[in-house]
Amino acid sequence: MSSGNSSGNIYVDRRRLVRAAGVLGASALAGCSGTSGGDDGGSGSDGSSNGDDTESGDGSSGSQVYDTTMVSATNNGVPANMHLNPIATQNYDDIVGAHVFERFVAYNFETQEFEMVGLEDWSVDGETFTLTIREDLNWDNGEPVTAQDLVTQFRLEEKTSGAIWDFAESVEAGEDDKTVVFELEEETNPLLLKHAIGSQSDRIYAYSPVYEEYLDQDAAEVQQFAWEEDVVGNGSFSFESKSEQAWTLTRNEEYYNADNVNFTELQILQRADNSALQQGMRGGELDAMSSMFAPPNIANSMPDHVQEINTPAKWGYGIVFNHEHEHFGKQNVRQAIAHVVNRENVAQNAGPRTKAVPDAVTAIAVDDQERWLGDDMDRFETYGPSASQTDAAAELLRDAGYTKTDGVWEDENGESISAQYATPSGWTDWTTATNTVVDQLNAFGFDFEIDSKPISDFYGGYIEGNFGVGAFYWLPGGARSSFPFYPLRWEMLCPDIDGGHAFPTGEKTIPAMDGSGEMTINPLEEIREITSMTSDDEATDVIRRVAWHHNQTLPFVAVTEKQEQTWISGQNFNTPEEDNPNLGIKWASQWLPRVGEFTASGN
Amino acid sequence: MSRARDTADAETDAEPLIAAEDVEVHFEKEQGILELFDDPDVVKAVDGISVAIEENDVLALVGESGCGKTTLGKTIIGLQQPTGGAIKYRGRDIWETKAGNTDLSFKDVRSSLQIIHQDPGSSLNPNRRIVETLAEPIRLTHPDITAGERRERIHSLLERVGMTPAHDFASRYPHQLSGGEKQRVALARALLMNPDVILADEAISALDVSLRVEMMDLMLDLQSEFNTSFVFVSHDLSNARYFAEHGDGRVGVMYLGNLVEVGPPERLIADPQHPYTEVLRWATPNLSLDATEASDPPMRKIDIPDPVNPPSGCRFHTRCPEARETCTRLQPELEEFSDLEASSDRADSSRSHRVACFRSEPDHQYWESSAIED
Amino acid sequence: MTTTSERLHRSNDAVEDPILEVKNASVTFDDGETYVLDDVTFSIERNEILGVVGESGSGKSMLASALLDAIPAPGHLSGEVLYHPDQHTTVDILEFTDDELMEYRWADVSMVFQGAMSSFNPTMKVGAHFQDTLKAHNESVPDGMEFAREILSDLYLDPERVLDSYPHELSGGMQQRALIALSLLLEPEVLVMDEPTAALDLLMQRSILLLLEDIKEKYDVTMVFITHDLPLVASLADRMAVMYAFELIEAGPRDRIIGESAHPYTRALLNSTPNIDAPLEEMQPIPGKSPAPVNVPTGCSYADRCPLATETCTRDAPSFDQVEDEHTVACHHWQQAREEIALSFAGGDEAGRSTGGERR
Amino acid sequence: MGHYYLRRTARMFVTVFLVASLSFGLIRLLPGGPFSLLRANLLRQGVPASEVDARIANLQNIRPDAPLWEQYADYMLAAGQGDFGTSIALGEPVSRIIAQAVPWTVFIVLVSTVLIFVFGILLGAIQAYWEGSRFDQLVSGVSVTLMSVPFYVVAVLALFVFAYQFGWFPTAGTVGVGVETGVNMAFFTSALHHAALPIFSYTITGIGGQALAMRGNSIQVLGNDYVEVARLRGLSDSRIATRYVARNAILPLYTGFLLLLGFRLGGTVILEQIFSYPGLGYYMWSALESNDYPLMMGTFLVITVALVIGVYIADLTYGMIDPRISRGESDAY
Amino acid sequence: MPTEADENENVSWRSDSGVSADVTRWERADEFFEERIRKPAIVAWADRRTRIGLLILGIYLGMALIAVFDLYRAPSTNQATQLAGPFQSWDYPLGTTMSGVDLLSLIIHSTPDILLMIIAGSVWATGVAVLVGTLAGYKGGVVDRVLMSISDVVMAIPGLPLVIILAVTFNPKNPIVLGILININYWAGLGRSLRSQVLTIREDSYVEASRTMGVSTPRILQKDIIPNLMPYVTVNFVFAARYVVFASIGLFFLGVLPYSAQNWGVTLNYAYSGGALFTWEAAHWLIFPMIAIMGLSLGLILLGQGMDRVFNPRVRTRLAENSESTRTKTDAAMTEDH
Repeated sequence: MSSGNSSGNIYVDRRRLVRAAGVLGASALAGCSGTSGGDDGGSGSDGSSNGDDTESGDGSSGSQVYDTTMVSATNNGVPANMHLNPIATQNYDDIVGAHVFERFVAYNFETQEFEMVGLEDWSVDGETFTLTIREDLNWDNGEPVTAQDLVTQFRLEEKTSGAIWDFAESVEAGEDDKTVVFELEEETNPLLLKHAIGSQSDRIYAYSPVYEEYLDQDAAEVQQFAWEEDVVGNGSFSFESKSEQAWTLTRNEEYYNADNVNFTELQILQRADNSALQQGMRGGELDAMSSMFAPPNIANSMPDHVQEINTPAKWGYGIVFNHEHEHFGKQNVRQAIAHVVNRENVAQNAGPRTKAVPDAVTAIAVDDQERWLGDDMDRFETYGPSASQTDAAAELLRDAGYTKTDGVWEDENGESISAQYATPSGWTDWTTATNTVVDQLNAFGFDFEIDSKPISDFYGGYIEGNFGVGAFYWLPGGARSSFPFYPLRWEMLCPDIDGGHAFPTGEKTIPAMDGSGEMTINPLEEIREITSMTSDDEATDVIRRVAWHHNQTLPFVAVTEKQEQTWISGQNFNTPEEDNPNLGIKWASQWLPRVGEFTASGN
Repeated sequence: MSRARDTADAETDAEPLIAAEDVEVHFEKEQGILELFDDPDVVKAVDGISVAIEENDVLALVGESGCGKTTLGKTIIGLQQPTGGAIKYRGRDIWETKAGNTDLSFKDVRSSLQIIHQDPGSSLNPNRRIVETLAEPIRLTHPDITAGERRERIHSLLERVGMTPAHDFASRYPHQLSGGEKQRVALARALLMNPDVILADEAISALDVSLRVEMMDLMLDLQSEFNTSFVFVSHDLSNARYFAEHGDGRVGVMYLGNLVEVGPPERLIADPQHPYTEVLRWATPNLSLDATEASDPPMRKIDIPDPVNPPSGCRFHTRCPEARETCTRLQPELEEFSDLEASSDRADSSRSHRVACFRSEPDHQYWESSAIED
Repeated sequence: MTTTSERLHRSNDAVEDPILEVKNASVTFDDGETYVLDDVTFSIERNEILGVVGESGSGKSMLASALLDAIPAPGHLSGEVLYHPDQHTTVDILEFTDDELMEYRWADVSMVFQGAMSSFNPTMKVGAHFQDTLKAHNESVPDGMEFAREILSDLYLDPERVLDSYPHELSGGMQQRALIALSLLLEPEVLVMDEPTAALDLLMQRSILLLLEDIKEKYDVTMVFITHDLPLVASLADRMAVMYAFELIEAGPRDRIIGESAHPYTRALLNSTPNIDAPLEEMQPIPGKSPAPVNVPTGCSYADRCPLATETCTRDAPSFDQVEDEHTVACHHWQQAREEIALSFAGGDEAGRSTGGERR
Repeated sequence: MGHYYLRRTARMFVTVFLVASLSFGLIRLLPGGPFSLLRANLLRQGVPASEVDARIANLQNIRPDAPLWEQYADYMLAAGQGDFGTSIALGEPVSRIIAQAVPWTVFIVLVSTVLIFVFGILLGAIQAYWEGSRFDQLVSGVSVTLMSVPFYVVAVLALFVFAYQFGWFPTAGTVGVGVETGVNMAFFTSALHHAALPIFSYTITGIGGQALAMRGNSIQVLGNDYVEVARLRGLSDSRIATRYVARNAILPLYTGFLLLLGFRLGGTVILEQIFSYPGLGYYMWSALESNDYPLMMGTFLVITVALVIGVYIADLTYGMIDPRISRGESDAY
Repeated sequence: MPTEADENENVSWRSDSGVSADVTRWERADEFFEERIRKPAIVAWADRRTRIGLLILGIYLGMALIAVFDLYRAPSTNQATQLAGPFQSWDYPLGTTMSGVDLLSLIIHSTPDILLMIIAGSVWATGVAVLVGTLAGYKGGVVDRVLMSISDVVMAIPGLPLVIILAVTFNPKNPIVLGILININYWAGLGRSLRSQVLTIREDSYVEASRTMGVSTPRILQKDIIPNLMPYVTVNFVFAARYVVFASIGLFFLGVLPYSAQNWGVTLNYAYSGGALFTWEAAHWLIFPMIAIMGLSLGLILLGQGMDRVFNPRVRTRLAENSESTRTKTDAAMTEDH
């Protein structure tokens, strides 16, 4: 190996070597000596080793393509039961789809900016939203991806209430083959439009010859269509086959960035169990895996050549209240709880390193708080991120008419603040967090009992409003959660549980942001106004007001935010430096190969 | 107590204590769907037997294995429901009483009829000490006496049946007793119920020969003391004779569900009328030196026929050395043996000698029919 | 022939052509101090039927097992068991190697246990037991089975039916006869039968006994018949031996044992037996209980039950006295016994004038 | 005789019918509708609520709102024809999923149960033969220890050591990637290779109990007269050991064999989870997690039917194996 | 033999007049203690397996008592440093979990619930089995057929899947309910085999004798039938208990059962997902609960193996009265000939 960008490259996995040698045959030696060109993003060319490897010679304008298999895994289900129709209700394996279908744009969590991918450009102009497809984006059968394909896709999504249709009125092909134009219902905040198609899972998939027929049918038809054969994709890999055990994808030679991909095959194994994934990474079975949680001791035990990449999930453990509950309907009680909970402590227990703690308790993700709240951030109540502020909590409770007897807080009727604290069984990091939270709260004088329920039961209880307090995620998750419009609105409506927490959304009077007097706010009305605000400044102001409202009234108590871990192994591949900006795009395991940052090292 | 009531009710005294009236016990083998239309396999364990037992009576039933003597015994004491005929206790049908159709309490009937089993090994609950086993009948008959008194009674009865020191035996488990001792405990258990009748079902057969007389003596002693009747079931004619003769009772000989001869032991032994009784007599060992030499058996086959399909006519005809053609067709009735000596005290049913064989009727067609050739 | 004690000589010299001799056989359990067979010495004459009588727990089953050197596991057999295949050969079976023992058993001396049901493998047909035995001794199976059918017929059994049945499909009497046939399969010289008929009714017992006599004649076999039922064996045996408390106490020709028994125990045993012809009053139980193996009294073990017991009896163990030819007894007072204890049945020696032993 | 088979067969069908009805009722008891979890999952993936509702509405091809008895009738009629409906989560006919899962589960359960029996009987018989010996004591100790280890503990450890640490065995799946299903060496080898650890952990924890049972039975049989008589008859030790002792000692274990099979079938829910082995238990668990009623009922019913058939076979054959049982009254277990 | 003296006593055992009770309550209590407690205890203790089993179970009982009386602090998050190793500090001798819970206190405070669960489950399983088995076996007829048909069906339902469905349905938290739930259909197979044993026992003469005396059916079952089933019942009680341990912990491990209860299985689950299987620094987190599980089942099995002797009157008398060797030897001699 040349220049050695990663110490991991020193190690040669015997198994892999054999596999490579098997095909390279007699030229294995030559390959070894001459791979210097393979590691730097495909820029170098090396003709010395591809004598009998005609395949690689064909597709990649002279650059070396190794007969190497990249191995990753899916935990979505048995491949034989899964398919590649992204619009289907169920059993679409998005982990595989991400390799097969190109995305529109990519949101970089580092830079907090969108990067163009399948689109060359997007623009908002009054009541039109125009998308321009990359000129060289082709289906893997060689046909170009056209505006017609996208129009078909969006029209189908209209039937299934795709996100963009919250704002759009119609979609048509633009002037040329590569332009798509939405007519909007009204002038709309561009960020909302961009987030509507900019999530990691929004893909360009509707190959017209396959999907056209569904335009005239009910939505159910296309939602039940399982695309398992003759899948036509446009991503860096093409669907080859699937079995009980694995998906097999091959390098897509028609891909515009095919040069970046210098290996022939991508295998995606079926692994149900998280430990299986961890061990797969540890033992060298897997080369990359996205969104795989590993506790610190496991992470520390990974070989050196395994690289961990963290990206915020915009999702995490929070406390949800039933706002109609006799105790938790009281703002003071909620605030007391927020004060008592030591968020750092919870993060430490539930997953050190992978759990971030918000400074301000409001519905804005950790990394986005500074950007959106700016100078006002200091005004926000922190509720003590790394301490149990029991004095403050005690004062709040006393103000609300509670007294502490024998270490337990009681109301006027002598009843303790007791409740079953709901938590989903099976999510172990959550149950750990719940244990910690409940321990803290009970130590302070609440009377909680943990009520762990199977997942559907857990949701059921919330949806029916049949709870007092419990664990629930306080951010909806995904790239769009980085735009506070979404999480702020989400905390109030909480569609995941049909608003089962009964948060009152009318006009309210709360302490003023500047610490003097009071202010009146109708948070839901105000947040709605953002949809039509085209300027960021305008929106920022609204966001701060609503965020302040959340900070004071606490629809939820934000406790931690999850960092998602992606793992790549440098055992057989060249991996990027830790500060490579590409690592901010999810998921590194899917993104890096297509940008040439994850290339076969050839040994 | 049944006894107390009996004296008050003079009328019932006229009835025998137990009367079996034409009793049949047929066991039907379980039938399946495919055999619904076949004739069911029926074992006629007891087939039309009438016999009466008086107060303080002894009836010894003898016969070989499978002749139905145990079934008859159990039917007499109400453990086995007859499929035909009736068992009457002091004139009331036992099974009607159980169903609540008579003026007697079944509880009284039940406690009046007791049993001693053959196998000493299983006659006592291995997990209960003797005192516990014997406390059970007292609990039933005298529910309100104190534990101390109960123990007192148990000890004195144990001494009475010859198990001394009583307190030592009382605290033992059955496996710490010899076979004879177990049978004594079983006897004591039965006696504690103050029964009217005890069925001794081969109660001494499993004991050593040398212990049998002792056990029989004990039973007989207690019989007179307790005013109890015995139904004594045995395959050994000499035991039956000993017991019946001492108890002043009768011996009944059974063969394949039928009573073939019944009478006072001394007459039955001295002058057996039925060929089968002869066979049993032959089978009984005799110590007289001149009789010890085994002679050929007075029968034609060793094995008893299958009771599922018993022979027609006289059931013994397949083995009977005297059988003639008539025997294969006609079944002889159990009738008074017309003997001058016997007819004189005919009124006393317990002294009568009855037999079911054509040979006891001098002018029966049997004598005309031809002999059977094997 | 070497002898180790005087007793041995005296009790034995009656037999002229012994086929089996047991000398000073003892069986101990546990510590070696618990005797369940205590220094027993006797002989079996060729072609006789020897009846061994004793109460339950008198050690008679041990004696039977000793003849095949088959004492169950924790027990230990000492002494000598001499086998004379013919008049001039003598072997001590206790010296046999395992292979020799295997050959000796069943082929030379075979055995019938009490409870035929438990002697057959419940999951094998009766016929298979015969075949197994033949194969084990390298005999020709067809010939052997032919012979088996013959024996079965001789025992009044339907050979085909019996051989093709599972044990539980046969009645008790049939099983017992099948077992006797199995024991005769290899034409043994000696057949040891331990309570072979105890579980059967009298009629069947007598029938089998009758058949045994025929068998003995036909197959030229010596029989040892062990039972607690003295009258039963009396009709069959040529010679009888009486055991009491793990010891042999009297032996002699059948007629002498029955008619002129010398030991008080034998006489009491005879008198305690229900007998069809004897006057009822004459049947008396033997008072008391026989001793357990650990506390066999010193002196005569019968002393504490014996009406004639004197101080001598409780002090000294009696040695064998010769009553007459071939009739020996181990009792200090046997002459007195014959005078004072009357036999109750017809044909008993002094039947007429007896008043019987006291009933206590 | 004949009627017994008829009656027993009828009883089997009645049992299956009742169990099917029971499973129908049981599964109706489960909390939450079949879609609540799907809904939550989609919502969590960031799919907007309106779209989720629309997608779910399109899935309502079953009749969850029909009266219960109609659902019951539908279910029973269809089940009678081997049609368990379509899996909600996987969108495939349940029967097809089960058909591909059953062979693997049956393979693991059958092989491990047979192994348990073979080894357990061998060990137990040897122990009984040398009762009290050092070997006996050692094996007894090991047996008792193995009995106190749950199979899933062994499974987890075996997976860690032999699959992850040493890499001797695969960590998941039924056959290797790219191995063609069919009658060929590569397939069998790969299948065996994948099944080795599950079978191992199932077997090792079961042998102990079986060995102890066999030991106890054998010692009991050894005490029987017929063994002593056979020895006196001069039969060789091996003949006595096999035909007289082993056979009679194994008989009582025979019905346990099939009961054990049932326990093992149930245990696959945990085992297949650990080894990511897509058999019946694996699908049952995943169905349960996603409230996939049809798939859950299907797997449950198939496991049950397998068990009922097992017991049925035990009943029918026991009479043939043990001549003492007259077939008319054999209730083997 | 009966003597004159006896007869002169005028057969007091027949009279209805009371004889002074010479057995005091104390004597009866003493006898009860002797027969029901001391002798069984001696027999139990005489067996090495039972002894070890009892010792092991004693340890668990001790832990349960410590937990119940709060003699050792309750587990709580952040009571110690996270993932401290075992045997390094007296404050948390077995080390701590990733959320800083003292592992020893976790194990100790899990014990009461687990013991309750085990007892409930095995009492339920054996209790119902004994009830069904004896009733069906003793009564016969329609009762028998109905009960056996029911157990046929119940038996045909595979245990673990059924328990999973029930657990998800009812989400039981009470350890007693949980124990019963896990063994919900365990009784069926056991009931069947008990029934066939009852069929044998009811043929024994002493049962018929009791019937002849007019002893009530419940009392016959209680005194004559069930005591003879006890060795078998005890062994199966232990097996049922072991099944509760294995199944419950397996299900906790799988995440089917509610997490709120402190339970070794839950701890195992946390440890497993916390990577304890794969790294030494967390291994103790997995190892100690495993030891707790296996120790408990080992204790149960050993106890079960030895316990059948307690119910065997022969063993009991031999061991409890070995001073009276005479009697025992008589016993041995008595069995020798038959």
